[in-house]
Amino acid sequence: MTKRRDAAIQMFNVYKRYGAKGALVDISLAVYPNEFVFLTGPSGAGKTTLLKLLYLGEQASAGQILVDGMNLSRISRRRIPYFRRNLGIIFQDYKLIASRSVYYNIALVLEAAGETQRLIRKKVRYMLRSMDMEKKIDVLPPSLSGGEQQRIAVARAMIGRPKIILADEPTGSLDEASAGVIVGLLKDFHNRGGTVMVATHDSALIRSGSGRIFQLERGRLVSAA
Amino acid sequence: MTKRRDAAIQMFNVYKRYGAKGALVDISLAVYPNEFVFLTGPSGAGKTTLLKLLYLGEQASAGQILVDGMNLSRISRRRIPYFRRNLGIIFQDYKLIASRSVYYNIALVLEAAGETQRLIRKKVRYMLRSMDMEKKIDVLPPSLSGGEQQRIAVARAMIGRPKIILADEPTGSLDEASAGVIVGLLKDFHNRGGTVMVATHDSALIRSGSGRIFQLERGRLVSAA
Amino acid sequence: MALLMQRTFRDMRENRFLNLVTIATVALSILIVSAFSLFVVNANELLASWRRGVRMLVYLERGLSRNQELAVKRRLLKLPGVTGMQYVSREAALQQLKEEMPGQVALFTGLKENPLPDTFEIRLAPAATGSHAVLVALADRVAGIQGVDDVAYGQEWLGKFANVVNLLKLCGSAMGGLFMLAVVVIVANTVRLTLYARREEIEIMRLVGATDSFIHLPFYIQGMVQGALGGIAGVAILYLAYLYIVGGLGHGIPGTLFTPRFLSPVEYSGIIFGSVLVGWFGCYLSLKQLVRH
Amino acid sequence: MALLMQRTFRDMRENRFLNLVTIATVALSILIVSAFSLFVVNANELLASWRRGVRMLVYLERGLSRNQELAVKRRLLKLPGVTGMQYVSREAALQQLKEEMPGQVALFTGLKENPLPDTFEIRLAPAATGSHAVLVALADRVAGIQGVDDVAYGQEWLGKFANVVNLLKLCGSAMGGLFMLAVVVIVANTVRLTLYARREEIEIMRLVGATDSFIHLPFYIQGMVQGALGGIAGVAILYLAYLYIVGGLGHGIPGTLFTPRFLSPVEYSGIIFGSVLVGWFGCYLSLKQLVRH
Ligand SMILES: Nc1ncnc2c1ncn2[C@@H]1O[C@H](COP(=O)(O)OP(=O)(O)OP(=O)(O)O)[C@@H](O)[C@H]1O
Ligand SMILES: Nc1ncnc2c1ncn2[C@@H]1O[C@H](COP(=O)(O)OP(=O)(O)OP(=O)(O)O)[C@@H](O)[C@H]1O
Ligand SMILES: [Mg+2]
Ligand SMILES: [Mg+2]
Repeated sequence: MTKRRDAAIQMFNVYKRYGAKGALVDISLAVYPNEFVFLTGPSGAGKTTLLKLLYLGEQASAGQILVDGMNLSRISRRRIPYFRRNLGIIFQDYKLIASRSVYYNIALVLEAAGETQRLIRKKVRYMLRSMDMEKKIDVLPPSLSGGEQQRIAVARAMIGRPKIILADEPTGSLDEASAGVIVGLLKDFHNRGGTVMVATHDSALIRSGSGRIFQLERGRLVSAA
Repeated sequence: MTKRRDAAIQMFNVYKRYGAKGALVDISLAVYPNEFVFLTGPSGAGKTTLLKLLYLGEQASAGQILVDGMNLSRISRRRIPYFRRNLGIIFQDYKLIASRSVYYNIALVLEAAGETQRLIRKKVRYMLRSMDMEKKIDVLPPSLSGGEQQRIAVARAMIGRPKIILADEPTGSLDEASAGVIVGLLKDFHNRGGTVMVATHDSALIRSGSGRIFQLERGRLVSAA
Repeated sequence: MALLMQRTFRDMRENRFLNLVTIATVALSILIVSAFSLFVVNANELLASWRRGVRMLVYLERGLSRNQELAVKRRLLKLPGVTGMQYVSREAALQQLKEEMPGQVALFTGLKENPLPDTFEIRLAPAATGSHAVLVALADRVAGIQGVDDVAYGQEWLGKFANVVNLLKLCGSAMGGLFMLAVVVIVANTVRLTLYARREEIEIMRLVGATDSFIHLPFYIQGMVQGALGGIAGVAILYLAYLYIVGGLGHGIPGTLFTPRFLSPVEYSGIIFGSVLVGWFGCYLSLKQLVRH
Repeated sequence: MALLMQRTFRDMRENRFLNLVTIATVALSILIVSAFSLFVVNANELLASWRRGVRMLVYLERGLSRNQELAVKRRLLKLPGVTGMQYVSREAALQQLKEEMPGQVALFTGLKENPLPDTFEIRLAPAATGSHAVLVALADRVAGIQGVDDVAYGQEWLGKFANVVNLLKLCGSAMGGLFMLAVVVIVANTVRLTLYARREEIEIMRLVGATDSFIHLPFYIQGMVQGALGGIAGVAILYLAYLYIVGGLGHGIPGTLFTPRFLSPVEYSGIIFGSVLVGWFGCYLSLKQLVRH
């Protein structure tokens, strides 16, 4: 799992089709370890689809993808969970488990990775405190405000100390101050050596960073600055 | 239903508590017919909660609310559906029916109001075309991108020709161009005499309008410009 | 109305999985109840056919005059439980015996005198054959009539075990009731789970201004259609199983003239109708519960 | 392991509604199956107790010598289905008759000569009483033995209706099997619906790096706990119903010495164990299906 090649994420002539329609067309790109890059483009351009391919939420229709040194078209079903533990994913629609407490939603990642209850409790507390969400620890997600849910989603993505964070619109429901906190956390992660890919159309967010920007338009990569 | 008083929306010393915690504290405000107002404030301030009280998604813990001339604490259960047909609501989490096509999700409003199939088909087509979403008419919402889902939510809110639109973060998942289309549609609605209340922390959106701004902070109204 | 049907079927198509699961559950539940009903119905018929065979033979004393015989007959007809009777003279009885045992004609021709008595064969009301005690009491009263020599009744065992048979019937009905109840709750539970899986959808419809009846009607119709389809499927499966078993039997159960019958149209229509009702009722309970929340 | 249990029970607590519905469905399904088993078990015992009462009486010719009697005995014992026999001399038989009919002593004392024959009373293996044809064939062979005058067998009706009884038993087993199958599918369906209601949750767990076994184990344990609780509840309800009915009966069914028994510990443990298996199996099917999608 650690036979790292040059790039953290690499796509070679990747296509993704839904029925006849091409959601992604001939995408080739490389993101290097410890980069902080943005993926942008109008609504429906294919940002979420691209991220889905990276975490194997979907299979590419054609092309090769390498993530963290693994060739995703060759990975066995059994290895997928272990592969995903190297990723921290912030989903556009949060994907919180509605019937489970905030605590459980975050702890889940660590439980699945087999950590001890004691350690899990400590880490989850610490993470929630850093986001000013400690009071909500026992609440069910549907009772949270949109922004609060988004922060829980971010907390869950970061708690497992992944190598790569894939963030889909991580500040869409947040006011500037809360967004600032999230951006700060992502930058911390980046400073500690992590690789970050943020899909967003929030130009303020993009301006706040300094990384490369991949621009998608109707499924095609139109510029990679 | 048409014994309109002065205000389209009026709140008198309204409180909303969840358990011991006050999500809204002593809110009094008035929005007049054909106004376009913004409700803003940081994440968790109570914007969504305030809108919920207006469409009777929740009952206020104390205080009086008048919407479209109806006293919400006195309305009978049976009348609620008819009351809601005067409102167009854009939910922060879209609330689309995942197992039903885009067409049905929008048509639902008109079917519930008893319009004929012919008319419904025409109206839905027209609305989708105006949002550049006509190709997605038979798709299920989970196959839509975040921004596409949001546009369907907006379409559903507008299709019934309501008197008042309550929009919760209606452009959160949209790039500037698509957001512009939505803002344009809301302004059209306003120009045709409708009342609009938009909850958002998107400062660009607020700057694009010219209406009054209600600012919430931890459940309290801190400024009504 | 057309719109309502259209909405219902669109809905069923779009929630195919939930609908199929529900229909399968209803079908199996109905299969259980109707299989048991079929069993009980046939067991009852079999018993009834045996019971109809219970006749009481009243042997008369020798040398009664015509008048005396008439007196016996009158008194017999007055007894409770006696629905009819037939006079069999000793000559006729002997003749019948000869016909029944053609091999032994020699035996009878050697007889100096006809050894058989004149006989009344009485037919009994079902009530009189339902319990051993009743049958015995009746026989005693018959034996007490002047001019009656002896009393015999065929298939005495049936009378003797009438109590057991009655108990089994009681158990059968109790179990039938139990099964029915269980099946109602099972189907209601299934409907409830499918509505639970769709509670968000219901909430959304409410939020966009749909009235309760607009929301609920398609569910009710769906519940009833599921009940009907499940009921028909259940009865059809039972019918196939019935054909298979009866086909294996050939003509009737060996040793009897009895062929198990299938449920009559009234009976299976009743079951299917019950199934429709249960589908409706499951919906009713679940929607009521959802509304409360 | 402890963590797994903790996860499972937290999970059950947080999805109380789904769990209760499942347990209720399992309980009612088990109630159906176990009620039917109880019915069949007791009907069988009742039949067996009647069958044990079937004895064949072999009337010997008059004036056989001791040796001739022994020869008859040896030949009888060689017949298939004969498990034992008892000699009843004509004197003993007369004595017994006198004791059984104390009112008619005068009748017997007037006899010049003992009219009864010497008798062998044969006990039969259950196989020999199971079908009418077998019984008749046996009686024929017995009657053909030299020195045997006549053959009689009590409760002839049981032999006569053995075919019917066998058919009813066959139907009972077929229905039992049918019910079992139906119940397995019903429970599997219910589990499937609860998993369907939670498919998003399962998908999310997968996306954050949980292995299949991490996700599935709590469901399996839950399925088995639901099976166990449902099974215990079902059997308990049946036991209460049994107590109620037997309490109403007093001592035994009137007319017989037979008291219906409850399922033996082995039987009901088997049913509960089966219920646990069904819970597991329902999970297995549903999870397999979910994974495929
Ligand atoms: N499962 C699917 N089936 C069919 N079409 C899909 C599916 N998922 C996405 N699409 C289509 O592919 C296109 C790209 O979608 P994607 O979600 O990647 O857009 P996006 O760039 O994330 O947009 P947004 O900013 O609105 O979230 C859209 O037109 C969408 O409708
Ligand atoms: N059903 C509920 N039960 C308990 N607490 C709730 C419930 N709904 C909202 N809250 C709490 O009330 C507060 C206000 O929530 P609300 O959703 O109104 O915030 P908001 O202003 O819309 O925030 P955002 O911009 O993040 O959407 C939050 O702290 C939230 O956790
Ligand atoms: Mg997206
Ligand atoms: Mg909100």
